[in-house]
Amino acid sequence: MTDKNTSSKYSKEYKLSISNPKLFDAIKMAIAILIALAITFVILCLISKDPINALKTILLGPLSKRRYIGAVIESFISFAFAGLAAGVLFKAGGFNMGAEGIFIITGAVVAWIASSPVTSSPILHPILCYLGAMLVGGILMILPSFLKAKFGTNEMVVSLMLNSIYAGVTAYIVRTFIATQQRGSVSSKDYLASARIGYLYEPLRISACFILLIIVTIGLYLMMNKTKLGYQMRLAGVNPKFAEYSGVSAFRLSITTAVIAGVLCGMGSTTQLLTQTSYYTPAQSLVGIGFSGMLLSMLGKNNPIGIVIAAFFIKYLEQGAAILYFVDNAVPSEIVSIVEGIIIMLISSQYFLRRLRERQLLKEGLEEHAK
Amino acid sequence: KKEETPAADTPAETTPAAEDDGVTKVAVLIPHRGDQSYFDTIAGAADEVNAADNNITVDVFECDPNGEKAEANWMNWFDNVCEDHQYDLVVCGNGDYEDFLYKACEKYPDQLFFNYDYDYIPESGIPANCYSTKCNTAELGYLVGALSASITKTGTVGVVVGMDTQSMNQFISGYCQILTANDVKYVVSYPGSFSDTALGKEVTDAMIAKGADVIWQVAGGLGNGVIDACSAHDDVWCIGVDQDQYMQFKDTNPEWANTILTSALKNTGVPLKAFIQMVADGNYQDKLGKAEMWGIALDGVGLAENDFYMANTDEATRAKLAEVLASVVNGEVKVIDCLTDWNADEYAAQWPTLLAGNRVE
Amino acid sequence: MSETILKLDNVTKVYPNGTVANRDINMEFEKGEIHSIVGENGAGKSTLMKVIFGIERPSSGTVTYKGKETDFNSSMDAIKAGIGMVHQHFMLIPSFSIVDNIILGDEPKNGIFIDKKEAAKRCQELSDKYNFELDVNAKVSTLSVAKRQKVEILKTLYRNAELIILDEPTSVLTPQETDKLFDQLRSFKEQGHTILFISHKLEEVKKISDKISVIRNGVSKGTYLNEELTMQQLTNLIIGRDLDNDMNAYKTNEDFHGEKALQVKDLYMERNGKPVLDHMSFAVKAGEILGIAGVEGNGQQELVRCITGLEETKYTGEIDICGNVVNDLKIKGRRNLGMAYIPEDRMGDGIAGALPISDNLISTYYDREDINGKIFMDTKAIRKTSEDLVDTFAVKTKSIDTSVNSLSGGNIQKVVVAREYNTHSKFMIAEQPTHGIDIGSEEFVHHKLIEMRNAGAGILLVSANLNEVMSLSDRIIVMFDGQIAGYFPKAQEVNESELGMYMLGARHQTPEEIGGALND
Amino acid sequence: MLSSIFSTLFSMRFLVTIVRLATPIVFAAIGTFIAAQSGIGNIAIESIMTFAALASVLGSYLSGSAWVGVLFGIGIGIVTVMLIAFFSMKMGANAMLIMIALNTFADAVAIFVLYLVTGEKGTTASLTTPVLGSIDIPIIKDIPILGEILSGQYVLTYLCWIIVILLFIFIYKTPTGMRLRACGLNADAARTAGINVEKMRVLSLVLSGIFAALGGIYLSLNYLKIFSRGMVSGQGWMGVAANGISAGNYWILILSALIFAIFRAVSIIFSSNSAIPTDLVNAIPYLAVFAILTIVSIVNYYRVKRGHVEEQ
Ligand SMILES: Nc1ncnc2c1ncn2[C@@H]1O[C@H](COP(=O)(O)OP(=O)(O)OP(=O)(O)O)[C@@H](O)[C@H]1O
Ligand SMILES: Nc1ncnc2c1ncn2[C@@H]1O[C@H](COP(=O)(O)OP(=O)(O)OP(=O)(O)O)[C@@H](O)[C@H]1O
Ligand SMILES: [Mg+2]
Ligand SMILES: [Mg+2]
Repeated sequence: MTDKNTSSKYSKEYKLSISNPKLFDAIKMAIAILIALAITFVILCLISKDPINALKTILLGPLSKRRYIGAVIESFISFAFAGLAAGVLFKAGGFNMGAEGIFIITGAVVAWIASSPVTSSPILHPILCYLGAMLVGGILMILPSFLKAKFGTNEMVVSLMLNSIYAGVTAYIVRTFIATQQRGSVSSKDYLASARIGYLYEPLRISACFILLIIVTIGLYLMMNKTKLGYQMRLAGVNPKFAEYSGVSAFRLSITTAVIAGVLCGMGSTTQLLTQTSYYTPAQSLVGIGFSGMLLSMLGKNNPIGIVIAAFFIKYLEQGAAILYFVDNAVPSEIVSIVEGIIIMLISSQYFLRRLRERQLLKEGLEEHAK
Repeated sequence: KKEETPAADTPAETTPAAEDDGVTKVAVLIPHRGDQSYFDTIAGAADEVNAADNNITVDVFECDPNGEKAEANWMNWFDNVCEDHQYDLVVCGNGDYEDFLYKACEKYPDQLFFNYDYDYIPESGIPANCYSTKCNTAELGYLVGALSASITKTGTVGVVVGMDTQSMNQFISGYCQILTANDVKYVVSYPGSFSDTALGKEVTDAMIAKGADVIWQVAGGLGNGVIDACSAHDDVWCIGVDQDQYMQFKDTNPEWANTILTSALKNTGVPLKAFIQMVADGNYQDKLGKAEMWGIALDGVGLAENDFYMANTDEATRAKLAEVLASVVNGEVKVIDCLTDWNADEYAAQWPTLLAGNRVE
Repeated sequence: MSETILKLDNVTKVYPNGTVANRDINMEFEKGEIHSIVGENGAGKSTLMKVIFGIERPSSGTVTYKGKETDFNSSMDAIKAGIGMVHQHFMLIPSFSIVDNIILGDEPKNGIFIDKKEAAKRCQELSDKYNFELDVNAKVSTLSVAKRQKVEILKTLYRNAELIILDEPTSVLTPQETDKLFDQLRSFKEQGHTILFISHKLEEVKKISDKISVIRNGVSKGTYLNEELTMQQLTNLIIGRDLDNDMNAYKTNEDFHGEKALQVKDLYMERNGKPVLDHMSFAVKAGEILGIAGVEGNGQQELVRCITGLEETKYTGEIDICGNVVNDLKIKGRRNLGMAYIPEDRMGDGIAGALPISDNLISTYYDREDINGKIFMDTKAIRKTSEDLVDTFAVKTKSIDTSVNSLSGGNIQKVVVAREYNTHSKFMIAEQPTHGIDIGSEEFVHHKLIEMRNAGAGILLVSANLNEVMSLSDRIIVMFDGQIAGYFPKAQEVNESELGMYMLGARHQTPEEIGGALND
Repeated sequence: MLSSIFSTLFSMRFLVTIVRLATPIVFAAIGTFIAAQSGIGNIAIESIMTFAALASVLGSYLSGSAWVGVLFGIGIGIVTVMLIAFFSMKMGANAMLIMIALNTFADAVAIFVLYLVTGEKGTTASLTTPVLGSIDIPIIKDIPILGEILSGQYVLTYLCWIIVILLFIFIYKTPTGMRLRACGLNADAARTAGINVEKMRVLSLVLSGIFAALGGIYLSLNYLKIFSRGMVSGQGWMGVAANGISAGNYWILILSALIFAIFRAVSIIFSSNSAIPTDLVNAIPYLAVFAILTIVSIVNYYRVKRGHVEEQ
């Protein structure tokens, strides 16, 4: 071993070939998107008179007006929080599907605080809403993880059950404690004006929540990749037995990640309510935000930045398809979901070009071995 | 009978904004089709208007297929239909969405709006560029109660209500009122869903087991389960809701149709079509800023009096019903309306008593 | 009779990730011979066997079996052709009975049903025929490792395999069990079976083989008749140098003032109402290696789990690490007091396979100051530490960013040992530390253990490999049935057969003799 | 009021209700179970049930035969699982992601198709569809108490319980069943025993798709006579949860599915009285399962602590 520059000996290689995993992933993704678009186009041919324009609308429509892209920005934030919550849980190997229920029940907390005259400060009031939802979310998310870590109770089943239970409890709370008579369905009183979150840059509907999301995402990225906690999560996510052997307390870790995920759900829920609603109507059935979050986290490979990008991408697509539906009323509104589904399935496919890459690796492997 | 609310201010002189090319363009925003309830009624009315030869086009937009009720999404849709002044009239409604509608009214003061089903009147009154109507379901329930009372053989009837909400309970406040008054027992069930048909069926079965022989459903898609359960018993009548459900199933599923004596029609399409016509004719001004209840008298609600109903009810029953109808129309009877009569506190205090009336648990 | 049954021509196997595991391998195997294949970890032995057995397809080259070029799509084809394989890692389903494991994939039928009776009968007959002494209706999860090994072999015999591949079958067996296995292998040979035998234990290879082939770095280094080769030549062929076997020569004996690294007092634990640890008391002093010998399943695992803090079942007694009672501490607390632990199941407990080598090299001290900043972990320091360890322990890899599971078994074990070594602990539990690793690596690991001992660490060595226990330990305990059956204060003075008597429960010392283990 | 609840709980009708409500949940449960046996967690049951519920009605309408409708439904179930198999096995996608995507978009896809065929988005009410009936078993139906439960049930309810028994035999008594289980318990071991693991998994997925589809078909073509938007309403998830509770034990699986049905029936009792706030009535089955599962796992935990270890 030469003492000069040891680190280069073990450092990563960067080469411009499909054997380079990063580059390969990018190419794969591009091809997946192309195929997805091709399939979408075929479907559009069946239902639209002007399929080329329709496809163009889906892809570019959101850019045609600032308000469109503003709508994407406004709606993707809470969605991204759901993805981040799932990402944190998955990263540590958990299978807690409780985000759905937490989103719903923290909504009641937000509505309660937002509709009560706790403060008149337009800065403090939303912050109190956030804190309340984060606190309750963090605490309630613990239950499935606690039962799993302590008693080995099936986490998935427990969290699924709790989602439905929380939905019922939320409706009960809203009805009993914060209902208003105005609306026919069970919904909260209007939030006070001080609780609503305003825009920092109205044309693009950028609010403080956007900045919150960026901060949280970077924070999570650093946490997952640079801190001891993130390291513990990686260990437990890949091999829980090894994590235990290494002295990572599975119990503490799963509680910690559950709390973080719950807090993120609380943030998402608060963001959604205070930017997109002015009173809270608890969902009559589960709306699936928890599952959407899981989708995002898988699309983003549990990487916070990837998750946020995926969230934006999906909301962008939804907006594009919604614009198409608006301009071409003959297209059924369900086209939004169908396009989304196709693209998600194809993007998640790993095996595009696998043969080609294997051949390349084989060649390079033999060359190297010969040396 | 009309309940008129004075407009907040003198109505602004609002003219249809779109180019006057002789075609009246209407946009209808509903969350989605297929609720088998009044959104379908609205969409159906829109389709009828389109089909008629009248120089009116109605575009129906499904704005919220997942029922997320996000305000931002709805406001986007209002922006979509309002910002370019493409439409002479923008229609939306339902307690869940009317707040958004009123906000849009404020944002687009030059645009004409119509609320086909209001739950409340804002403190500031109905906006001056909007007309709001409501079909009086309390009266409807009263009528159904009267019919149920007069045809039950067992002395027990029942109703399946999808969700326990104030606007759903509006349907049954008159129902409970008249049944209690007539000393007829009734079962009320809240399965807590508008889609779980299996639950609807079993809930109804349980009602039948308690002796109910006339069962009304106010439960959207779940109501299909109610109809199915009733159809299995020769001596049990079902009463449909919103649309004429006998006609809906007559050709395709006679077994079901033959159990549906009549349906409680919530004719949301009636005020909608009426107002569209007024806009087309240009004589809508005096409606602006108003909220009006469309009750039995205005055909806003009523029972479906199809051939099957005629064939299966006797003269006496129909006469009795006409009497009840008259007493409601001429104000002899005050039908209790749990939604519009009571504020939150009153509702909390009085609804349980009204519901408990002659209820069988 | 020298009929060629299997012939490899220029077999090359490149894994899809670019690893060249075999390159231009030419070999010939004759019917009725026991042919060993030896080589370092990662040399490509298992891969070659997988190619023969149809699990992997060769990237180029041909395999000719019984004169016909094979084109196996899966192991099913190989099995049909009469090849059987006992894999390096057990391929058994623990919750199935022995019968079910054996007949899986080739079940006797009665109509549409499995003919359980017939199956049991056939399996029992087979077991009896080869003197395997198995109750074929027992569940595999209840079996000892040696018995599981037998089940694996029965699986191949059940399918009338003519060519039986055994990939490291002896790594978990006691000497007696190995001898028995060899008797059976010889009888297979007499009945015309051909055996391909892979092992890192060269004495065994010398004992059993007719021919020996050596693979190094994916390339064949030739086939030799057993008689042609001395042990030393063989060693040289494999690792390119000689080995030194006498570990005692490296031991130094400084005085650590009788400090105790570990003290176990009156440890008792029950499972399903039966004692699995039966009032054990012993101590490990600083600067010594205490070996625990015993047939697997006599409480060693439970003992280790109790000491490390991984045991979930309640136990009584006292465990004391570096002078602190640790009964109430979890593994992290015990590690903080100076415990290091090389686990037996390195794939399950010892690594996170999908993570890079660097992550795996710091897992047990990831929170230590030298690799952490105030908030974030110190990436540079981690890389430096990892690179140093990879260098010192000669882990064969291109980069510390490679995921661990792409390393060969020996190199994975080096990663585990390097990590535990780098905790600089006062007390180390080494559980089967050289299981399945090649002679070069084994020697290396042994040296490292001695080095730690010389530096004052107390080491508890738990191993099924008697040679290892005897050559490394200062003192030896034999465990039988959850008890200390024998205690030998001078490891150099005991012999294999004596230990064997205690291991099998034929002898038991008096409480007074055993009391010495506590070292008071 | 309490007495009326009790009298209902112990009435014959209550048992019959349970049998009817159990059918789709049991189908969903065995559908999840069979996939899990080969090592695949099929959580797409809910979407398969939805697709099959619609497809069977459309099939029955198009062909004029209910049984052809059943085949249609089963066919769609198979197509859906093959889609999962294709993406996860051939395209290397995360199977869980594909299944969640399916669930997420199932309703939209079903409504899209419904709209294309009928022009409506709510029900198939506008189609005349032959449906499956129920069966009276000649002698048994006259036996006082038993007759009410055992006779007069829906065709697919009988099929369901027949399948429950046949499936048990298949999984535990036949060679294919054993191989299938082996794939789930140790895929490498199965592979080295010469079993084509991928093929076995596809087989188990196909069975899973068929059972889940039957659950959906039961809802739309037998129990009710119509496809109605959102009619599956979480019954597929109850099957998935039942599988989670079963921990691989077939009869616990069936028992869990029955518990869901029982508490669904209990929630029906409470839906028509004021004993429990109406918002919470729907949560009853979930609450019950949550409570049972938690208690069982706590009891198990303390058993292990005291040194009782189940033989694997
Ligand atoms: N990319 C690869 N290149 C080379 N060998 C591989 C690769 N992936 C897996 N293998 C090896 O091939 C064998 C079969 O792998 P496969 O992934 O099909 O099985 P598995 O991981 O047991 O399946 P499952 O994850 O579905 O249980 C394994 O022994 C594995 O080591
Ligand atoms: N599935 C796989 N994918 C990629 N590389 C692999 C795979 N399996 C083995 N390798 C690599 O191929 C080489 C040969 O491995 P193999 O398991 O054949 O070695 P071995 O001689 O059996 O070693 P050991 O003595 O440790 O068992 C090693 O470098 C190993 O890392
Ligand atoms: Mg090997
Ligand atoms: Mg090895």
